[in-house]
Amino acid sequence: MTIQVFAVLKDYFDKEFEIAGDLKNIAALKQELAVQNPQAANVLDLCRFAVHDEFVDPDYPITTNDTICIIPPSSGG
Amino acid sequence: MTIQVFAVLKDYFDKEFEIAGDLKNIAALKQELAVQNPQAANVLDLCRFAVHDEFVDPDYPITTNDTICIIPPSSGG
Amino acid sequence: MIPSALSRPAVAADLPFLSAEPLDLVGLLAKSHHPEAGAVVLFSGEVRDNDPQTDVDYLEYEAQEAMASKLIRQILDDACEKFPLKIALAQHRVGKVGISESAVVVITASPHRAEAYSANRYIIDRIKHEAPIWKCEYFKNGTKEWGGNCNCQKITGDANKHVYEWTEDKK
Amino acid sequence: MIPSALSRPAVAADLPFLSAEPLDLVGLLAKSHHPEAGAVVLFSGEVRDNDPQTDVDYLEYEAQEAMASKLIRQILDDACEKFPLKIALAQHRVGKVGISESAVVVITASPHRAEAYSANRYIIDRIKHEAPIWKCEYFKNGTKEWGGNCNCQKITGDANKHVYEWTEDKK
Repeated sequence: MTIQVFAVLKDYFDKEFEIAGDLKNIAALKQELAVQNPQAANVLDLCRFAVHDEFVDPDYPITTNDTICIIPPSSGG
Repeated sequence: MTIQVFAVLKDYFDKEFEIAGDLKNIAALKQELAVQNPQAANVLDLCRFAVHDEFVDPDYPITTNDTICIIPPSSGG
Repeated sequence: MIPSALSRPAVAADLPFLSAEPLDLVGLLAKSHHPEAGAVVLFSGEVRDNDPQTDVDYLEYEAQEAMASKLIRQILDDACEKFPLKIALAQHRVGKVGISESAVVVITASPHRAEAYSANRYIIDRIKHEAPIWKCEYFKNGTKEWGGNCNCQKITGDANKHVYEWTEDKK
Repeated sequence: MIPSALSRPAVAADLPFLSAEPLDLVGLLAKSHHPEAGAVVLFSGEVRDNDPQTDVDYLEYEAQEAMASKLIRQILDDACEKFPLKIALAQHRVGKVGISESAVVVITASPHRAEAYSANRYIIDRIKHEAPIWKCEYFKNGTKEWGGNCNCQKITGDANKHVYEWTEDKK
């Protein structure tokens, strides 16, 4: 699946990258990313996840064809 | 003394006029105007009076050389 | 014309507080930026045409000009005392004003947005209640009516005591 | 471009909600008059240079553009449900933004001024808290820092629960 990250997450991950493996839902993806990059774990805890430009819950099932956006807390304006 | 009136008061008085007589203070002036034009009495009750562009109290003494402005409630904006 | 290095913010000393010409909203807004102000709020009070009874043709504003100008300056000074403003300006129209034209403009700029909004309402509420400026509505049927925006003394019993909306913000 | 004869007010359907170009405040304001709106309020969020620690050189805004645009449209729709607005528009800058430039503009117009102010704060507060838009401050000393305006979940414990200033107006 394709992961897109934004803002401060780009200090920890490439802006867009592929991730393989048997990740059944958003919670599993988040755990995998925190294992790959432990320094990002605190930031990931504050983020929300979106699939097809809609926010999804941790138990949302994901497939290898999905593009998943990781959305930090807003700081616009 | 010279009297200047504004806004709705112009429906009852000339915009600027002279008034003669022994009027010792603002309260006396107001009473005299209400006698001259009884229909204006209610409106005059809502107004404030100013001399030299400063609001003054009913007991403020006035002289024949003064110019007195009669100021209805604001309705700007 | 960005005001800089002033201990007190610019109260637009070179801007007349009353204007017989159309208010230059965009010109005033274009000048109302300040490097220390993160928030700019502009209010424009405009002439509506939907009076419930009869259609308004145009409005005419009359002022006791010397007193109105002095009071608007005082209100801006007071606003600068109460709120951390970098810019505070206000201008009220006098004379004939058409539908959708601006009758009064207030611009405030401050580091954060809460104060810019609160100060803006503080200024416009006081101008509308206190400034010796009067509105006369001229209707399409030929009649006219002097406005009575400020009826506060009916509530407070005192021509000097006004009921302000902006106080709601201050809790 | 005065919106007329619409049952719902114009939410500036032809205005992109995000812009990589400088925001045209004066152009937007010039169009934001409506014969039934007696009050127009414009808010501009601008880049300050007085960070307490180090001087800001410029800012850069990044957005998840599809989601941010959709959310801003939703916020404007919600504002039109809650408040009797004749005009509601908002536009947020993306990319590099210099000192005193506008990063976000919100314009509201309504029959009376209380709603124009309240709706304006409602819209900007929700945009700042909810829109997937991020600010990065670039300082003159070469460092950078991603902004953290919305820390509401530290207070509410829920990324979907925000603490809004505009609710203060609603008592």
